Amino acid sequence: MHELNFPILSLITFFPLVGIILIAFTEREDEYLQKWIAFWTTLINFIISLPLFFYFKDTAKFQFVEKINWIPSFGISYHVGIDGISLLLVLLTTFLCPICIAACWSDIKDKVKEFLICFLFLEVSMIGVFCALDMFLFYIFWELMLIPMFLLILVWGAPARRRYAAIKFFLYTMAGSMMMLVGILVLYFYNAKVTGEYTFDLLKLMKLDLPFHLQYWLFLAFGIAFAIKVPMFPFHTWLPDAHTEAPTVGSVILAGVLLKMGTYGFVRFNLTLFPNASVYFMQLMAILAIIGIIYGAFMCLVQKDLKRLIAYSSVSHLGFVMLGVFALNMQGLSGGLIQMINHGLSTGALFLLVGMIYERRHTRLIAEFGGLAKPLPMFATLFMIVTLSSIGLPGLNGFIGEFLIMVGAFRAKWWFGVLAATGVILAAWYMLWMYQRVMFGKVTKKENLNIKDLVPREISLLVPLIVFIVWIGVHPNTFLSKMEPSIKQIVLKYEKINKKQVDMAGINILKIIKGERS
Amino acid sequence: MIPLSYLLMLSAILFTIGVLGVLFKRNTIVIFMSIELMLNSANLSFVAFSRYLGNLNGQVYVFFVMVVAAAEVAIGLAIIVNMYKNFKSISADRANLLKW
Amino acid sequence: MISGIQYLKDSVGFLPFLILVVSGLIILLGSAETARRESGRYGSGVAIVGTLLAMFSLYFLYGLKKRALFNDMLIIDNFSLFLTATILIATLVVILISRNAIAKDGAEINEYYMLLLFSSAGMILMVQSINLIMVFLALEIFSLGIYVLVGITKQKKVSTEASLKYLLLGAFAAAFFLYGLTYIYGATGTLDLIKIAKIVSEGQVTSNTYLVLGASLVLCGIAFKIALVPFHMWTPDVYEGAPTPITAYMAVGVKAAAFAVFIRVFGHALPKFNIEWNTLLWILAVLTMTVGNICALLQDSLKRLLAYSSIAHAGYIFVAIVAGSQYGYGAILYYLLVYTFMNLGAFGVVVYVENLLGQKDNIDSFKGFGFRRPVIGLCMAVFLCSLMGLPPTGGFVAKFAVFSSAIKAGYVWLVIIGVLNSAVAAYYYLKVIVVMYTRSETAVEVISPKGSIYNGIGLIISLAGTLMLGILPHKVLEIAIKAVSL
Amino acid sequence: MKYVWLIVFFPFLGFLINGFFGRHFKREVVATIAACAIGLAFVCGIYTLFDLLKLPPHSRVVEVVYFDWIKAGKLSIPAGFLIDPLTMVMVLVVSGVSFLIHIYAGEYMEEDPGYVRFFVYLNLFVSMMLTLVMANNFLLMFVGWEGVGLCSYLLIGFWFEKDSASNAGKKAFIVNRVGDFGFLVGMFIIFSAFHTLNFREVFEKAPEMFTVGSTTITLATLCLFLGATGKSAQIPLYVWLPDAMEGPTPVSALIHAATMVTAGVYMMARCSVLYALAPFSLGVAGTIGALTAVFAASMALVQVDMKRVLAYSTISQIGYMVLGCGVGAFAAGIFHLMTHAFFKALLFLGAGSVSHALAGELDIRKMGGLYKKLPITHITFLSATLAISGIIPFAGFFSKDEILFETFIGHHYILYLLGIVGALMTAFYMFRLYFIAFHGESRVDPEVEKHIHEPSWRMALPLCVLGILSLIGGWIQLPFFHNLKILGGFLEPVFHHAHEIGGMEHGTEVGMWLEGALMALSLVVALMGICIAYNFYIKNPELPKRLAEKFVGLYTLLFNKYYIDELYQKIVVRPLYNLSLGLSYVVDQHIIDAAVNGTGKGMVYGSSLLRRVNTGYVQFYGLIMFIGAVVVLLVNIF
Repeated sequence: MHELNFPILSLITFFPLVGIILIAFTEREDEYLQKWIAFWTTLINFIISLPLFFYFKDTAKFQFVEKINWIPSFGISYHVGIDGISLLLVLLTTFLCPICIAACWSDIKDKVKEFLICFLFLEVSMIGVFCALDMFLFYIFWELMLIPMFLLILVWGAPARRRYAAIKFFLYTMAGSMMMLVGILVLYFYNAKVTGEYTFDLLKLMKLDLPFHLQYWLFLAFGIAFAIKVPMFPFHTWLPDAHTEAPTVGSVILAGVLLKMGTYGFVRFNLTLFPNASVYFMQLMAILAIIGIIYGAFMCLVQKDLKRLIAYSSVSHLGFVMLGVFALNMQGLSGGLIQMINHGLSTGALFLLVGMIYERRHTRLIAEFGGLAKPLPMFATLFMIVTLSSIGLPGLNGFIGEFLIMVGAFRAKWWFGVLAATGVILAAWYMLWMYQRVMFGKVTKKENLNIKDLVPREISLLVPLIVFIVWIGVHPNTFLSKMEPSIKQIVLKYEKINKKQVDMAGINILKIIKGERS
Repeated sequence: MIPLSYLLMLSAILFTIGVLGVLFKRNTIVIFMSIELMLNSANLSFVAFSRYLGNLNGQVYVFFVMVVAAAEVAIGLAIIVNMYKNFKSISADRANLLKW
Repeated sequence: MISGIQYLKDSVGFLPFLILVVSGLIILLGSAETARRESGRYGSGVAIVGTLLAMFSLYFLYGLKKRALFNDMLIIDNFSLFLTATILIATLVVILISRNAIAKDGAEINEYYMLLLFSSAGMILMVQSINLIMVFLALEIFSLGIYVLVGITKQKKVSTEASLKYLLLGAFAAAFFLYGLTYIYGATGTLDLIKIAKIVSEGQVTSNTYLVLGASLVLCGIAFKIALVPFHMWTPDVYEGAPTPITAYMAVGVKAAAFAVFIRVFGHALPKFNIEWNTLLWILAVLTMTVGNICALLQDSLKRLLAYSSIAHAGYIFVAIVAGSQYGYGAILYYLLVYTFMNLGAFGVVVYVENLLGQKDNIDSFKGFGFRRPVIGLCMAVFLCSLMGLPPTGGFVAKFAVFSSAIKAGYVWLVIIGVLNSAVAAYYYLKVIVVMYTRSETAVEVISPKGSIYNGIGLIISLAGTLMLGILPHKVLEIAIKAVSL
Repeated sequence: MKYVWLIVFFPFLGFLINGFFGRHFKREVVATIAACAIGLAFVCGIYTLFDLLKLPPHSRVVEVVYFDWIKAGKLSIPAGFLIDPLTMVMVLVVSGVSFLIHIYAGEYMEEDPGYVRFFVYLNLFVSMMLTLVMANNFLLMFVGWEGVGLCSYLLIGFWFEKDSASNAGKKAFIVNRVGDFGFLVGMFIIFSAFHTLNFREVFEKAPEMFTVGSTTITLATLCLFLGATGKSAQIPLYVWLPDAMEGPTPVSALIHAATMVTAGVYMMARCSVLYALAPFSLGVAGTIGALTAVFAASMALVQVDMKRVLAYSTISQIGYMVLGCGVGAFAAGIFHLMTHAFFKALLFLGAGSVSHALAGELDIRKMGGLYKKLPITHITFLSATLAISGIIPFAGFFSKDEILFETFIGHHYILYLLGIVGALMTAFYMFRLYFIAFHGESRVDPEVEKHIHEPSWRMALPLCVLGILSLIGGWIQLPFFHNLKILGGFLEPVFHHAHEIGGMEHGTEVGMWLEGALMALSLVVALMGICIAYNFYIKNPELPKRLAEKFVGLYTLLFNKYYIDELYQKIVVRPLYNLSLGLSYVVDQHIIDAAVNGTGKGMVYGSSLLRRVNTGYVQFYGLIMFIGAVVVLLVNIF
């Protein structure tokens, strides 16, 4: 299979801009035209991105690479490329976007134009984040994503607390990423000091091996940004608010893609740049992840608001992802990566479904529903499938991810695996209970009696998701095989590292922090 | 001849008086005069230094400063008059609309 | 002793200054004719032409090898040219956004532009001068102009009050500055920065105490102009009271000029202090950032908010001063340029809104603005993002450059405080965006529905600048860094 | 044998067809499609069996691998099927019984609005069950394992408008999940020990890598056993099964009697090698099994709901199977599994046809004297009852007796005793049920009484077939004559590893007389039970009441099933829920989020203080500046 010899990644990244321009020139009134434009833009973008998958060679090195000098005086270049880790995430993004547009068809009523522009802009930044191989570029896309998402929540969110949610989301993320900026700069100048070359190029920075104390701090600096984004346990409170207030599409894209930026960041930067620190922090991160899994599940049990519940379930699921990533072995990492995709699909679908009943009933309170399975058989079926996928039923995608993660975790430390497995029980509990309260029993509220079942549009935008949910469940190798080489490369790094020494170094650092300078 | 330090001391004292005037007098005119005082104390030390160092630059600078001072007074008085028009008073602490 | 020919030669380098002054005088003389007095069309017209000419004249000076003028009073080098350009851009935009903003306040409209030109001339003089007494003179020239400009709306109490405060404190600070000069003179026997640098480096100072004394007082004097905490107290009041375009002008121009002097004095003439006083400067920077941001959080008046934000920005810039190094100073120049664009842009929108709703700079008057005027709302959003330091705007690159210079010099903690500050700052900028994009239930009464074309042009210029410097910063950045090598 | 995938595929096909297009078909068509799907599976099963029999006994293990399912580093899981005698037995039992039940359900569910849905689920269930028994590795087995769990969840909650039903469904799934947790952990242990999950590889490596009683294997097997207790409703996880009776009766017959609930036993048999390596686990299994047998039986004594009685009896019967595996008599366990599938399915179907006749009535106190009105049902029910009570020559007798026999000669005398007691109780409560329902004077309310009717052939046929099976089903494994132990001989190759390791060569060293004596004993016990029942419910029906009043405490205790459900509610469910309430209120809202918002609030407060410094008095500003200047001076000079 020959290399594609045109800048496909840039094309994918910036293609939505075309849509933005077209939409900008349309009359404010004809919203359908705008929606169609947006839809086709995103769909075509997805189609364009498919070759990535087929031309992707199963090797560890970056592919479809483009490199153009941008700010040479700082050694900043426009450098993009993907490997097994980012490939699927890029595809996931391009795949979810048309679905989101289709979903907002009846959801977004006012200011459609601005909405679509915001959204397409968001897509640009998201794809950019996954493609960027230059730290500066990465950071730019990373921050770029803030404003449109902020506006999505602020302008089209649920009136109640959207200001609070939007600002919380923005400031929280920004505070984190600022730390990352510092980290990037330190790394940059350290590299300059050692190699004498001023560059933000990730591939070059990967080559240098940092002294442990530097790794230690940089890990924290990057880690805080990503941990907030994921979100890991203590930093998760922005998520429920953001999810609850955001419009359906916002939630979908937030859960589907934005959260993955955090986990992706961990894999791409922390793991590859600071291996010793990663080993040193492995335990801490894993424990936080496990707390996230169980804690998130507990939170789900007591939520009254569907979206909030799903939001907390994301906390739990991403706990799994983080656990897998920091198992630092083949199974864990592949599980983590595949689970990112799974979570994107299933939670995305869940938010879509919730959005659909929200459109019909204008409430998300579980208490308001009950017995919906009778008036909405189709909805019930799809909802059930997605629910099952998110509680990790074998044969559906969720299971593959969770199983691999737990195996990996178990091999890293047996009790990681065992504790994580309890999450599986809890997941069944809260999800099925939620499903029961919404779907089963007699129809109590009369508003629920005469609500319409899904229309073809809604079904047709859920079906693709479900297709992939099943596909990954039945034949995950299609995707695992793509990411395997890249993961292997990372894992090899870790087989060399001597845990003992790392711990010793860590202890010294702690001494230094305590002020016992030697 | 008088040692430099005396002159500097004198100018310092003048400067301080000026500062105190600025800080504690209420009448803007007086405040303004105190500022002039500060400028003149600077002039004094210029002259003193130029005498001491034996180059004339210092003395030349003094002329610059005088001109500036004059210009400042011109503007200053204009503004003070305008203040009087608006506030019916030239007491510095009457101008207290803008705060926090 | 040099010949008249020499003077003529020199005055080529002096061209921008001369052009501004001359056009100022033209306005003055021309506006004697009463027919021209009412609408500012005449004054602004001349002013715009003058500024453009001045810019054009830079084209000749650029690439001219650097040389001192008027026996070492002034200097033509890339540094001064860069800042001159910055100041001229500022002037131009200010003039543009002043159209029909000032006229309503019954100001002496032509004199307004004249003074504006004179002040700009003063600033240019300041960035060009390499002799401290010239610095003092330039300082006074533009200060005097601005004292009047601040109070130019005579009938308005606030404006008068603002000008009074600025006058008193400004003169006060100037006195400190001058007094400082005397001691530097006493220590070195000259006020020529190049000579001073030489003398100090060779250690031929008569008394180091004098030098320290002088330098400290000079520091205070300049600190006042760039509004470092605790010399910032005047800023919010004056900014709030002054006519909005002038606020913008002060925030941008004065800062540029003052930082130029700071770099010339402490960067090149007396670099040793930059090292000896490191801790002090460090503290000043932190104080300035933090106080500025914290105070801004609760402001309802947008002008006052931007005033505090400008203090905070001074703090960010000062981080680079702490870092020292050519790279840092280059970053400062770049920052100043970007700041000019984004800040003027923001103020331009404020002016626009004021024209729209009468003199209201309260944040609430922005309610739903983003929906009523989508395009200008978007501009505002961009400017605010830039002030926040978000990519892909100039603000980000500038902040990036400044902080990176500090990290390069090893001030990691300073930078961490800086970035945390900018996270805090994000809150109040966001507040504005939030207000802009929340629907207003009550329909706001609009005084003049159409904004002026000039205002529009002003906004376009600043928008273009902000984005251009954010997306393709490369060339300008290099120029800035090169410019610093005096 | 590449074609074996068809066995799983046909039911799945049925699932797909009905699932997608069922809505548009007539009911008969749906039922036919569903039944045919299973039928075809059964036929394929038979065909496979003959293929298998062609091979010499000890090479009757065929593994068919289709594709690489999951691959990540060392973990590589090819999806495929493992065909050996054990599998075949299960396949035939499952497909056979479910075929009959499909026919039965075709009529039974006639009036139900969710007709299509029912058959969709049922087909899915069968395909999943077949996956479970044919899987060639733990993970694929787990797929089936959870798959059947899902179907049972869906079918228990089939009448989802009844809260009790949907609750029961949820309960079943979650309790099973607890078991699956064990299964998962077991798999992790096995994987990290063997770096594979493939049955054959694991079972081949195990004896070489580990000695008998090694910790790893013990732990692994215990975890797996936890899974088994979940699926097969053993102590402590049996609680879901009685509630599962909320589902339609055919479901109870198929899933909660014949097939799914025995999955745990199958799994243990499948892992016989591992269990043989872990005597401790075997001990645990045996004990649990015996205890469950008695415990559940005791609860069955006083239940009045027909299906609930059967449910408890199921639990107790599975207890016997587990006991069988526990004492290392895996073949016996499987044997009982098979016979139990026949007669228990039959019992449920009988109960079904009774309730069908009585317009859904299942409370035995409202029955009586049905034997005249429902002859077929009565006869078949009787044969099943005899079978389960262990009356020679009915199927149940041979299988149960073999288990007890093995238990005895394995020197587990206490367990044996428990088994005997269980047998006694079983005979008693089954005949209690039988007598009350079919004899004595009718207590059916006349309204219903009018149109009691025998069901049509579609329901009758399965009854008869199963009736016959529960008579003759046991004859393929006769005592005494070792050459007539057909089933045992057939299964031997599967278990001989286990036997070698366990060092148990059964039935040889003990004399005929012992075997005979034990048989006699259990027979006597069974008869005794029947007599008591007869005495209580036919001769003098007041006796039970008086006894109940006499031992009122015991009675209520039994009647309320030892309050186990309430206990679980109190010590597990409630606390966890309250814990999460507490967490969300205290930790989430008032610690973490409060910290986040607090930072913001702090800033704002600071600002409200700091801005006050700008008093607006110009001279104050001057003062601040001056002080600043002085400070700068002092700092710099000194």
